[in-house]
This record gives sequence, structure tokens and C-alpha cells, in this order.
Amino acid sequence: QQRDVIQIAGSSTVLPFSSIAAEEFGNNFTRYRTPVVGSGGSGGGLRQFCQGVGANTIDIANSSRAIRPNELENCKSNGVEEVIEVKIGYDGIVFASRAGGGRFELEPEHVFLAQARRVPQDGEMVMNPYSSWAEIDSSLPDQEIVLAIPGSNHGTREVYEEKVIMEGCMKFEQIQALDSDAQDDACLAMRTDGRVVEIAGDYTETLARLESNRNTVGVFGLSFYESNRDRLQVATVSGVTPSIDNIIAGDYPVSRPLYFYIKGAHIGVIPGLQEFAQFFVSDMTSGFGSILESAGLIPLSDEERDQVLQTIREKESL
Amino acid sequence: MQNSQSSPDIASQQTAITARNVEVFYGDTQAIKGIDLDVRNNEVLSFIGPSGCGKSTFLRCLNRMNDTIDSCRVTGSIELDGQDIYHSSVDEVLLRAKVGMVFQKPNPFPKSIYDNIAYGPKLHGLVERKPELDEIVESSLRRAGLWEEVKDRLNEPGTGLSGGQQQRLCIARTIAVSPEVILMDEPCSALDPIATGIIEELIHDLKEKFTIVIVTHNMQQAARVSDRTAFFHLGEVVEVSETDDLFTNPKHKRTEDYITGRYG
Amino acid sequence: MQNSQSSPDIASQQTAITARNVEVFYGDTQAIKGIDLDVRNNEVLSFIGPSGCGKSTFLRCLNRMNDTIDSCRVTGSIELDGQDIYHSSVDEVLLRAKVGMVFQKPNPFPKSIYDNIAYGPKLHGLVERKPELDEIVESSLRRAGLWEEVKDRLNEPGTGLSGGQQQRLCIARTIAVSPEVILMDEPCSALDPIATGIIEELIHDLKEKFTIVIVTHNMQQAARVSDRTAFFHLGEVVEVSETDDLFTNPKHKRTEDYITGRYG
Amino acid sequence: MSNLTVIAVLLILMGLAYQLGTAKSSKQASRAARDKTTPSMHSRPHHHGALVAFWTVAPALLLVLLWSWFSPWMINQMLISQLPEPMASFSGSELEAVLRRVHNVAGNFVAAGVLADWEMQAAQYYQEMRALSQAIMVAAVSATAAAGLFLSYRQVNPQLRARNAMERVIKAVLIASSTVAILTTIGIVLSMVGETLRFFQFVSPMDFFFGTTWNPRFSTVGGGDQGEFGLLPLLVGTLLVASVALLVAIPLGLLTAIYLAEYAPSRLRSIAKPVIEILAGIPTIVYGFFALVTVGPFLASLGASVGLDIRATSALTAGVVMGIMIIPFISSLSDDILTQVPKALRDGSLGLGATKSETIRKVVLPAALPGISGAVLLAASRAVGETMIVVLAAGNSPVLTANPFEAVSTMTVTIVNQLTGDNDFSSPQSLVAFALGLTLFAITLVLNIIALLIVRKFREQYD
Amino acid sequence: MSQDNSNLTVQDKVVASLKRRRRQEKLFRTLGLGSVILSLALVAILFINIFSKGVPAFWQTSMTVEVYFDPDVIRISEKPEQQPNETFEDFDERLLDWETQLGFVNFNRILSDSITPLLSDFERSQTRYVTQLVTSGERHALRDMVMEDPSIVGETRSLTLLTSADVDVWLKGNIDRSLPDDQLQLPAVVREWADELHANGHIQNRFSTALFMNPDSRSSLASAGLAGAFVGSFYMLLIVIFLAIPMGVAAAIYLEEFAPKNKLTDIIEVNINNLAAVPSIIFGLLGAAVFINWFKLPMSAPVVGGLVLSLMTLPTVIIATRATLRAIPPSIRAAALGLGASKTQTVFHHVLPLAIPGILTGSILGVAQALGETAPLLLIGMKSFVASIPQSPMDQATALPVQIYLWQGNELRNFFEARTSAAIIVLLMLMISLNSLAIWLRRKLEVRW
Ligand SMILES: Nc1ncnc2c1ncn2[C@@H]1O[C@H](COP(=O)(O)OP(=O)(O)OP(=O)(O)O)[C@@H](O)[C@H]1O
Ligand SMILES: Nc1ncnc2c1ncn2[C@@H]1O[C@H](COP(=O)(O)OP(=O)(O)OP(=O)(O)O)[C@@H](O)[C@H]1O
Ligand SMILES: [Mg+2]
Ligand SMILES: [Mg+2]
Repeated sequence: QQRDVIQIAGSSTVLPFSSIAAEEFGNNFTRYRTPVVGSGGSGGGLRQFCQGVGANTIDIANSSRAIRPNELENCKSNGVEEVIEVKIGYDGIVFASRAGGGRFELEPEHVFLAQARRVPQDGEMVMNPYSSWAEIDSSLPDQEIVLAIPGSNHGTREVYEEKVIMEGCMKFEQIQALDSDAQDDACLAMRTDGRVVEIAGDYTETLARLESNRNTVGVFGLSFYESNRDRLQVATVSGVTPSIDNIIAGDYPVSRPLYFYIKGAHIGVIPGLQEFAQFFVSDMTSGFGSILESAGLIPLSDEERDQVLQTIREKESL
Repeated sequence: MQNSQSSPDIASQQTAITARNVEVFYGDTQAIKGIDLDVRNNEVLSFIGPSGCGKSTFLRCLNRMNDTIDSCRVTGSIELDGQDIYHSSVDEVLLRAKVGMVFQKPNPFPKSIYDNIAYGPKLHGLVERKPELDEIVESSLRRAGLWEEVKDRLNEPGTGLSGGQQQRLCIARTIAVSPEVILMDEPCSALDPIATGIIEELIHDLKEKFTIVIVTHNMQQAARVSDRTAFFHLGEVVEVSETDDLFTNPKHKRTEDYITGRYG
Repeated sequence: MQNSQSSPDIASQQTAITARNVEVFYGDTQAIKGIDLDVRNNEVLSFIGPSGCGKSTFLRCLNRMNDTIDSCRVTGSIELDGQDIYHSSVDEVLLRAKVGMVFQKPNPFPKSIYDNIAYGPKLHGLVERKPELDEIVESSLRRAGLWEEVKDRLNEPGTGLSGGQQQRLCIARTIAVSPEVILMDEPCSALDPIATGIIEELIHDLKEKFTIVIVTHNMQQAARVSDRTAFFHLGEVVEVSETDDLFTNPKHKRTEDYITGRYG
Repeated sequence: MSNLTVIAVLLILMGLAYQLGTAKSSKQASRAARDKTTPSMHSRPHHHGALVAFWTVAPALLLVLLWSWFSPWMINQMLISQLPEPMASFSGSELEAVLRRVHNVAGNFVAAGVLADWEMQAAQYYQEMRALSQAIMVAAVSATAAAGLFLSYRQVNPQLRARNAMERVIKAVLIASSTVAILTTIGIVLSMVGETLRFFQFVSPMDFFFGTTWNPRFSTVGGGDQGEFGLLPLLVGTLLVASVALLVAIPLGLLTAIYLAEYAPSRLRSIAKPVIEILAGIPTIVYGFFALVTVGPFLASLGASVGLDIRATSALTAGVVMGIMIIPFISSLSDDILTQVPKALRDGSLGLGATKSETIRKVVLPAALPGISGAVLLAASRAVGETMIVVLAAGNSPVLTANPFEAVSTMTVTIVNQLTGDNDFSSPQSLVAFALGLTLFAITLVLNIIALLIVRKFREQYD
Repeated sequence: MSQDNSNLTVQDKVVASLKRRRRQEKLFRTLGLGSVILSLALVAILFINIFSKGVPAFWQTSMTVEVYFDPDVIRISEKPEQQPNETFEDFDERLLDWETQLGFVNFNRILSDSITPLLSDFERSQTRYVTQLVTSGERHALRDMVMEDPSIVGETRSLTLLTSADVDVWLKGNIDRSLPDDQLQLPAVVREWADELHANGHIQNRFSTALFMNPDSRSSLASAGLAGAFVGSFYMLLIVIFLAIPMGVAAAIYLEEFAPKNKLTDIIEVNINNLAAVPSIIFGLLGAAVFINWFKLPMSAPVVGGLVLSLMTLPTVIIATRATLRAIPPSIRAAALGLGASKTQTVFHHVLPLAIPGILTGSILGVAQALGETAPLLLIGMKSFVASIPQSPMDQATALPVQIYLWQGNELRNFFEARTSAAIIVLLMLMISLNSLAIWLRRKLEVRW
């Protein structure tokens, strides 16, 4: 017996957007059932996605990063030959502290100095001596350093390290002098005195940590911050306040694209699969002023959108 | 002091149980050392002997209750009605229905008095209707001399009775399934003389139809109820003879020592 | 058949326990109906009577073991050495150390034989060193007539003994804490005559120093060991007198009926 | 007709067969009762009924299972023989790909327009064969059931040992139930072993088992930098949290059980026990937030007031809260076990003048020990396997420390994180979850064996 | 006589030891009572914690409005009727077309047209804010009304509509009202309207059935409900109860009563204890591999969830049952065997009934654990957003703990903090009512001897 509902799984960052799109899809197209949207992380979703083809495998994998070549290879060896990549928009990553506390105007190097295991000082690398933000830079509030960053299982972590930490780290001449492996080591090693907390769960957990320790500065998704503006206060990075406009304009540095992947072989078998993909990417659902934008998704530019829609229509697989 | 009746013609009676060279081991220690013994049809055979000599152990062999003790191992042959009860084709359940048992410590089920008695008959499908069952319950309790005491509280738990009452309940429970042979392991040790008398009379009645093997510490009781008596010592049967003979004219020194060592 | 010695001057003895108008209820049913009874110092008092008449119940009142039965309620007064044992100031632990008990069903602890005996002395801090303890264990087991049988297996579990051995173990366990009064609820019902003899001798010895109350179904035993005997019936003490008197010259019809109804 | 319908029909048949068998044997029984010459019944009518029902259904059911097992293979073999030349001579993974392709086509799971002729034919052949197979199965199953019913019905006679036969069946069912646990274990090991081996292609077992740093990093493109996968910090964290939890739960749970079983009036017991059991049913995420928001800061300030440096999120916090969660595992199970200890034992001890607590400690508890240790083991297992509380309350800091006041992380948490995160699923970062799972499995296995030996030793002494 | 002395000293020694032992006794007892009280207190604390947060979420603000189904806005053709000569498929196709047509109707306009008359100062330019008062799911409710009964078009109905989550938060005071504009979710004008409508009684805080009747929703947060998750959990629970408990009890009986004590049973025993320690997510891996890939059961379905949770619960039930069986005195077994009951009959007639309290305890613990478990559901696709109520155990569904997890991760903390707690309350209530049943049975069946 054939399945008549679309099965989605994957990234928990994409989950809210995907869920809203699914629900709207079900509401607008009464002939299709509302897709089921599972979580499990980008890796977990793609693992299920690449398990094979058939009614008891998922149709769409949400991912907060592009599929890796070895994953794709794995997919193909399991018979998942047609994998259609759909970019749905961007996710902004912000630093936020408790509302009502001191305002943070961060530079990448501040963050690096706050979290690194060893920091350059007077020409050598010393164990991180900073315990207050003000010690790093007098423009920052005199507030104890507690940094809640995404755990190493999060895709966000990659963006965070690449766009903030490495960025800040490379500003120091001593580190520039090292070879690239040693640079990585020096930049990415974290202090272990408890001032840096890796959050393995979702942003709610980061928020809870912020509430249990008022000094925490946490890393959040833009949409999460938007929904909790009464509790959170966002920090500027390199002088730019994170907002949808700034991110689209490319001014705000910390953002990443979000994707989903469609199993080509399921199109035409699972009712509404292609329609759902088109609905999701349509201007109405995820464009400017759309419901997904108000949920915090940063929309694609029009050219990008056209291109993605084209991909879906043509079923161009990777 | 002696009220047993020896059956008129014992020699002509067939044996109900024939035990040959029975040995029982608990793990490595031997509790029974090569016992040969016949139990005749419709007789009352009593086992006497000092504590720990293996009376209970041997008794339990006769309906294979020893099977339930993991460490226990039985060798030799025991035949009931000509069939080896330790043969693999024997259904020990049927065997135990034929050879009922009353234990040393009263062990009523934690159920009502009625259900305690009714369990066996229901199990073996002896009755079809409730009135029949009621009848069996009543008659069993009567025969065990417990009816008057419990008739108004048949639905109360059997475990709430006094020790003696519990033991009589267990006897009644065994009678209720009408076994061929009844094994009693010191059935009266918890009973007062009146109740003991009732049970002894019951044994006397049952003997007409059933075969009874009884373990007792009370030599008077053995003398009163049994046709023959076996004297156990250190895992052996030293002597088995007509009860009168055994008590008046023991053939073995050990037997004599034991019975003359008796008090009262 | 009679080997008891009546103490020379009973009238002059002080009472150890004085019970007045004791009533016991299990929930709503009354098991003991207003009993008055004195237990004198250094005597052996036996309770006889039909099953379920309340012997065990009354016995358990004497060291407040009835406290452990939720539904059980005791009224009236029981005095030990002049003090009401049901008074709130009385420590039932001390009471029970003074008034030891041996139960109807043997109940050894699931511990080694040694630990079974050593339990009481260790508990009450009667010994300080291991050798002393060893000594108590040995002497208690000897006095209970069990030493020879178990001396090589002191570390084996007490529950692996035969019924009779278990009961003797329980007696030894009670002796080990040297109580003033020992209550025995049919201590010999699971014993063979030899063991019974040992225990009866033990009772005889202990009487020199202790007071003993014993429940028995065996009237010969009562006659043999006790100085006085109390006859229980339907929750009442019908008669209590010198053992010789009671058996030869019962004052009450009910007593007479009971003792003449005896067998053997 | 799907397999489910077949099974449903069989179940109905089973009831019917039972009635038939019972009826026939009842008749025989009453005949035997009336007239003494016919042999009396060995077994009761309902035993016969059950046996007839069993023989009617069990072989048929077995057939269904075997058929569903074998027929796909058979069909595939036939399909292969039908394939046109280049494909038919394929083997191994190529052949597999072809077959999968055909199956997908037959199931319509294929993008339209790219179908070769042979694929269509093969798919059609495949579908026909499947239908045929299904039809054969239904026929065969009906025949088996009918034969079973007929034969076993004829067998009903007074001598038949129906009860023994049924008991063997029941025993077989019981054995089957206990093998489910073994099958589960095998399944778990099998589902992890392959991926674990793949993990060890990336990271050497030495580095994994004896490494003291856990820092897997995010799986970056190309995977040049693999991070460090030292197990020890996680292992120590796991043990630390579980020990704290047990230190909280064992005394509290056991004392609760003792009080409820031995001291408390029955009313209190009947209320308190179920109320405490609620603790086991509160979703662990609630505990997690309770730990993070309430317990952690409380412990930290408590520590501060006595001069201890206790982190708000620490092994201590997680352990304490987890301990609370597993209290009912110990308290309720132990309570049940304590009430089973016979009263005679208590009387024996009380009669010697022991106080109630002495009786409990020295007689009742030792007698109940095997059962209680089972309860503790269960609680310990739960503590080791718990994730949500640790995620929130332990600080998720995989640093090698033996100080319970520090933040730690545990193996289970890491398994969940690595498995469900955004990592590349074929990278060591993700595969390590399987290695961790298998290691944890092995560790708990060893612990359980040790526990079994200990319990065994005590039991030998007491039984 | 030396005995005399020793006897004297015995009593003295006992008396001497008494004080210490009394103290111990008292201490022990106090410790016990303390533990009970502490445990109960912990339950109370957790309950207060959950209830104080969650109970308000059972009430939601909603607006009573006269809704005019304007035929100028709802311009649709006649609802198709099945023609006698038409196949069902054809008819269904036409019906779907008609429904799609209806889907394109702008029900937001119907809503805003109905609400604006209630507002005192309203300007045309503010129209787009009006719909922010009502949760977005209500327009689908209107559509469904029309779909159900097209004759409603042109009529006016008095309807109670849920306000949007943000309005609910605002009116309940779950957000600091003094915050500056840029920290608040709602535009100032909507806040004023909400306050005004609240003041004149058009918006009221009512007990809301949405939480119980609706499935989850992401696009219309205020109407997100638990019904789907509840039904999903319920199906799984049934499966666990009817699978894990009998199977666990059977396994325990075999191991405890029948199995010879040998190496093999040791292995099984260790193995079962070990399974209890396997992290639950690994059962999810197993479930995905075995039930979905191998047995081809559907994904995200309560059947699979139930099976996986059953496997997970099994060891708990087995261990608890075995512990209880072990404690039943052998004399009971001997009694039954002596009467001619077979081993099986002995077990099923006597031992098992006595073990029921313990079995129930094990079941309560196991089922409670299963009921609250999320991790294994992740890998079989049950940790999902499902916007419908499952009709059968084979349908896609989610579970209560998953719902709690999803809600607790929802960005709109001000609204979902309370709703999460409310969901926890529902879960607890389900669990408690289930437990009460088991406890009632346990009390009835407990025998002390
Ligand atoms: N389950 C057992 N395991 C090990 N040894 C046992 C077991 N049961 C009995 N024994 C030993 O076997 C021997 C015989 O025991 P048995 O119970 O048959 O004695 P008995 O003659 O019935 O004694 P009593 O008259 O005291 O009941 C004793 O030494 C006893 O310790
Ligand atoms: N725990 C109890 N709950 C309710 N009734 C009880 C309890 N124990 C004993 N009884 C009842 O109290 C009465 C007296 O019992 P008791 O045990 O004192 O008799 P006994 O004289 O010792 O009998 P036996 O000689 O048979 O041991 C009996 O009717 C008995 O059923
Ligand atoms: Mg014996
Ligand atoms: Mg008594």
C-alpha cells in the first residue's frame, strides 16, 4: 500500500520553517495531506534519507548545510540516485545577552579572546587570563565572561568558528605566523575553566542558561532572538546590528544557507512532493513579507529563487 | 494404648509401592542410603526415627516432590502399581494426584478457606457444578474435623487460621482430590489431642480405600494408627515390621535403643 | 510415664507474671475472654487445650508479640516483676529480652547456623570478643541438643536443616540470650522423641533459674515437664492447677472431658 | 489479502478449533464418568481444546512466516532468470542495483520517462509473481490449517496427554519470550558493529579507548582535521553522574521503602507509594529544566555558603536530580520485596528482643537482598542510560575530572548529540556514536556480570 | 554459681545497650520518615513547579465576533453533487477542485471586516494589523465551515475566535508591559486594540478546548493542541501494555520458575540486566533497522513506536517480575505441586497471582518510562511535527513527550513556556490515571502473610 503523506526529517534549524510550510501546504491544498516533519539533525536526516528508496524511507531531508560528497556517495550506493538540492533561504546567527544588561558591541577578536584556551599576549601565547569582558576591551560591559556557544554537533558551530573565531583569531600577527594546522589548533582550542559552555540542545537551552546565569552571552538564531526580544538583547558584530536586511545586504557576517533535499525517485509516487517543494520555495511562502520570513527565515534573492524553482521543476539532481 | 487393627491377611495383600535401592543425594551429601521398602495396598505404614534421618526425604521421593529441589538427585527404582515412577514416561502430575501429600509445615494457599479446598477438585475436573464442589468442600472439611470451626468463615483467608487449623485445612485439601496413596509428613505435629484423634480416625477410615504413609515422631501415634512401622536411622531403614512386633519385639539393637529410649 | 518433679514449695514462690482480666481481639472477633493467670517464678507452666482455643494468642501476649499483628488488640493487665508490661513506659525490647520466645513453626533466619545463634547476643551486646561468642554459640547448641549434628557445618544456612533441627536451632537461639522467662509455643511438635527428651531435660534444667511457659498438645509432655498446667478452652482458662492434680483430679467437667478424651 | 488479514482469519479459526476440541473431549469425559470401563480422561477438556486450537493455527502461522521470508528470495531468483542477457549475468552489488531498480519500478518509485523496456517487463513479471505467491500462500495456509484441525481433532481421546502437550507449548512460548531479550541484544550489537568498525578506520582504538581529550570538532568539508575522540572524559563523567545519582537514590529509596513497608500505617503507604512513583513518570526534560533552573543555582549557593566551589551545572546537579528520578525504582520495588519477606522471620527476631530497626537491618534486609539488588541494578541502569537530565544539568563539558562539582558530559548524551546533530553522517564525528554505544554496552555488560556474581555469592549464603 | 552472675549481667547488659539501640531505632525510623517526607516533598515541589506554570495555559483569550460570510468575498461555484452516472473518482476530482477554489478565498478579509466595527479608532491603513488579533488558524476554520455547509455564505454567525499567541501573551501579562516598543512582539496599535477589546469584554479569557481538541500547529501557534500527540501516545501505550508486559512476565516466569540454573540462563540474566542500561536512543537505531527497514513497517507510526518502546520496557518488567517471583515462599509451590498441579498450573494458579503486585509495580515504572521517552522515537520518525490526529496506529503520529519537547523548543517562549507545562500536566494526568488503575489493582491483590 502506498504512503500518501510526505515524510520529512532533518535539521532542527530548518524544522520550524519546514513545519510551517508543511502546515500551510496542507491547509491550502486540501487534496494533499499535511507533510510530517521530523527532526534528528542534518546528519541524522540525511542518514535516513540515504537509506534507500521506497515507501518506508523519507522523501525530504532538511539540512542546515550542503550535503557532503561522501554522503552523496553513500546515498547513491544505497540506490538513492536522484537527489535534488533546494536552497530555501538563510539563517542569521546572533550574539545576545540578557535584556537590560550592558550592551555588547562585539568584534570577532573579542569573542576569540573570550573563549580561546591560549591568547596572544606580549608576543607569546598564554593561558587565557580574562575573566571579565571589560578586561578584553574597555568598551565592553564589565561583566563576567560566560559564553554559551553551540555544541560541536551543531552546524551552527561550524559557521560560528569559521565566521567569528577564525576571523578574530587571524587578526593577531602571532597566529598569522603559524602554519595552517597550528593556526587551527591555536584558534579553535577552548578554555576549560567553565566559562565556555557548549550547548548541545536547542536555543531554548541557551536561553535557560542565560536565565540561570545572568552574565551569559549566548549564540542564538536570528528568529529565536526575534521571538524573545523582551528577554534578549542582541549584540552588534563588527558594528553591524543583525537584521534581515543587513544579512541580505551581506553586511552582517554570520549567516549560512539552509537547504532541503528531495528524493527524485519519489516524485510522482508520493502525492504532492513536487508541489510541496514548489510551494515551499514560492515567493508566497518564503519570500519577503511571507509567513516564513516573519518566522525568521531570511529569504532568497529573486534570482536565487527562480533558479531553485527551476531546479525543482526540472528535477535536476546532484 | 494400642488401638490399631492389623489387617487380617497382610501377606496376601498386593504392594502398592515398591522401592528398591533408593538413594537420595542433596548435592554431594547422601541423605538416603539404599532403601528397599514395600508399601502394601490399603495399609497404614508409619515412618519413625530420629530427626534428620531422612524420613521426610524418603517420603517426598514417593510422589517425586523431590524433583522440585534443584540439588536433589534420586537413584534406584520406586514402583507404583507396577510402574516405575521415575521413568521418563511417567507424568509426575498424575502421580501426585494419585499420591497426595500433607506437609510438615502447614502451607495453606493465601486464598479463602473454600478456595483452598476447592482448588484440587477444580484442577482435576472432579466436579462440574458448584453444588458438587460445595459438597466436596464440606465433606473434606468435616472429615478433617475442621468444618464446625470454619463453616461460617469459608471466605476468609486460610492463612488467618491457627497453626492447628491450618494443618487440618491442608489435610482436608489433600483428601478433597481423593488420592490413592496419601503421604503425611507429621500431619498431627501441630494438632491438639482432640484434633489428632479426629485425624487418626480419619486415617483409620481412609485405610479402607486408600494407602497411607505417615511420618510421625509420636510413637504412640504410630502404634495407634499404623499396620506396619518402618524405623529409619541415618538414611537407612533399619527395620520394618508389623507395628505390634516392632514395638514389642524389635529385631535390631538400634530399633530397640530408640524405642526404649522413649519417654512416657 | 511421669518424670516431672513438683517444686517443693510452690505456695511460697513469688509470681513472675500476673495476668488479670486479659482480653484479646483480632479485629472484632474476641480470641481471649478475660483470663486471670499467675505464672510463678522458676516454675514450668504448661498450656493445654484444643486447637484454636487461644493458647498461642495468650502466650504471645506475655511478651507483647501480639503488637506485631495489626488487627490485634489486648486489654486488661499483665504484670512482669510487678510492672504492667502494656504500660506505655515499658520497653518491649527489654521485655522480649527478658521474656524469650520459641515459635510454633520453626523460623530460622536465612543466615548461617552460627549467625542464627550469635544474632541475639550480638544484638544485646552480651559479648565483646569472638571467643566469648563462640562459646555462647556452642553452649546454646549443646543445650538444645544440636551441637553434635551441626558442629561441622556452622557456616551453612540454618534454613537447610531438617524441620526438627530447625526447631532446635530456634530454641538454641532463644537460650543464647539468657532470658528470665521462656515462652515456648509447641517447641517439640516437630521433634522426634530423642530430641524431645533433650529439650525436656533442658527445660528441666532451665527451670532452676528460669520461668518457663510452654504450650503443648502432648498431655504426656505437659505431665512430664510442668509444675502446673492451665487448661484453655474457647478463649478462657477453665482450670489451672498442679499438673498432677489437673490430670488426676480435674475440677471442671470440661477439663475432664478433654483429658479423658485423650488417647494413648 | 494481506498477511494481517490472514492472521486475523487464523485467530478466528483458533477460537473455533478450541470450541470443537473442548466439546469433543467433554463428551468423552462424561462418557468416561458414566461408564467405568472406558478409560478416564488424562487431561481436562479445555486442555484438549487448546491443543486442537494450537495445531490448527500454529503450523499455518509458521507457514505464513516462512513464506513471507522465502518468497521474496524465490521471486528474486525467478526474476533474475527472466532478466535479459547483460543484466542476468551480473552479480554482487551490480545485480543488487538491478533488482532494486526493478523493485522500485514495480513500486512506482522511479522518475518517469527513463524506463527501459526490459525494466517495465521485469517489473510487471515481478508484480505478477508477487500476486501469484500471495495466492499460493493463502491456499497453502488454508490447507495447513484445515489439516491441522482435522488431524488434531481426530486425535482427541482419553489417553492423549493434551495437558502435557499444552504445557510444552506454554513453556515454548515462555522460552520464546525470554529469547526476545537475547534477540534484542543481538540486534543492537549488529546494528552498531558495522558503523563502529567504520569509525575505527578513522580513529585508532588506542586513541579512542585511552585518549584523555574529547574534542570531536565539527566535521568540516574534506575532513582534514578530525578532532580528538578520547573516551575517558566521557566514561569518567558517566560514572561520576551515575554514582552521585545512586548515592542519592539508594539511601533515600531504600529508607523510603523500609519506612513504607515496615513502619507506615497502611493508609500512608497506599498513598505515598503511588505518589512517589510519579517521580518515575515525569518526563526527563522536566527534570532537566528543574535541575538547570532550580537545583543547580541552589546547590551552587549552598556550596558557596560553606566555601565550596560548586558549578551550577555540574555532575553533582545532574546526579542529584537523576537520583530523584530513580528513587521510585528503588523504593517501590524494594517495598514490594520487603513485604514478601515472611512474617515468621520478623517474629523470630523480635521475639529475641531485637528492636524493629535491628530486625529490619539484620534479618529482613539480608533476606530481601537478592530482590533489592535487582532493584538497585535497575535503577543504576536507568541512571547510566539517561540523557535529557545530563544534557541540561551536567554542563556538557567533556573534560576529564573526578570532581563532582565540575561540569562533565556522559556517554549517552554524546551518543545522542553526535548521532542527531548536523554532522556528516559518514564522518567519524557521527560514527563515534556507534563506537560509544557499543563501548557503553560492553561496560554495562561487565558491570552486570560483576553484580550477578556478587548477588550469587550472597544468595548461596542465605538461601 | 557463675550462671547467676552471668544472668545478672545479661539483663544489665541489655539495659545498658538499650539506650543506644533506642536511639538507633529512633534515628532509623526518623530517617525513614524523613526519606518518605523528602520524596513526597520532591513530588510536591515538581508538581507545584509544573502546575503553577501550566494551569494558566488551559485558559486562552478569545474574541467573540459577529462574522459576516460576505458573498462578495467568498465567490465560489456551487458545491458539486455526485451525479448518478458519475464514477466516484470523477466526483472526487470535481470536489477537490471546488475545495481548491475555496482555498483561494481570502478569509482574512472576512475576519478583518468583522472585527473592524468593534474598534473605536481604526484607519483603513491599519487593516493589515487587524488580523494579528486573531490566530491565523481561524481563517481555515471559517473555510471549513463554508466547505461543510456552503449555504452559510451570506449569513452572519456569532463566533468565538482564539486570539493570536502574542495577544494572549500580552493580555495575560506574560510579558513585561513596560518594555520599549522594539522589544515587544506586537505593534503598538494591536496592543491598544487588544486592551480595548479586552476592557469592553469582546476578548475574554476562557477555558480553551483547543489544547485538547486540536493537533499541533506551527503557523497558528495559539491553536496548537495536544490531540494528535495524545492519541499517538495512547496507541503506543496500548502496544506497550499488551506486548511488553505479557512478554516480560512470560520471560520472567521462564527464567525464575522453569529455566535450569546454568550458564545459558546466566547469560540471559546478565543480558536482560544489561538491556536495561542501554541508552534508549539505541533502541531507536534498532527499531529503524529492524521494524522499518526489515519488516517494512511505516515510518512515524505508533506501531513502530510501540514496538520499540516495548523492547525498551521489557527489561524493566522482567527484572521487577523476577524479583517478586523470587520472594514468593516455596511452600506455596510445594502445596500446589503436592495436590497434583503441574508446574505450569502451579505457576499460573498460585505464584503469578501472588506476584501481581510486584508485576504491576514493574509495569508502572516501565510504562511510565516508556510514556515519557523521546530519544528512540527520533530515529523512527516519530519525533515529528504532525498536524493531524492519527486515525489508526499505522498513521503518522507523534507522542506527548515529543510534543512537550517540540513546544519547549519553540521560539515564542512567552507563549510556549506555559503551554509546555500544560502539556506536561496532561501527560502526568494520563500517567496518573493509568497508574491509579494499576495501583488499585495492586492494593486489591496484595496478600500479606
Ligand atoms: N533441601 C535440602 N538441602 C540439603 N540438605 C537437606 C535438605 N533437606 C533435608 N536435608 C538434609 O537431609 C537429611 C534428611 O532430612 P529430612 O528432612 O529427610 O529429615 P527428617 O527425617 O524428616 O527429619 P525431621 O524429623 O526433623 O523432619 C538431613 O540431614 C537434612 O539436613
Ligand atoms: N492473626 C490472626 N488474625 C485473626 N485471627 C487469628 C489470628 N491468629 C489467630 N487467630 C484466631 O484466634 C483464635 C486463637 O488462635 P491461637 O493461634 O491462639 O490458637 P491455639 O490455641 O494456639 O491453636 P493451635 O493449638 O492450633 O496452635 C483462633 O480462632 C484463630 O483462628
Ligand atoms: Mg521431616
Ligand atoms: Mg498455636
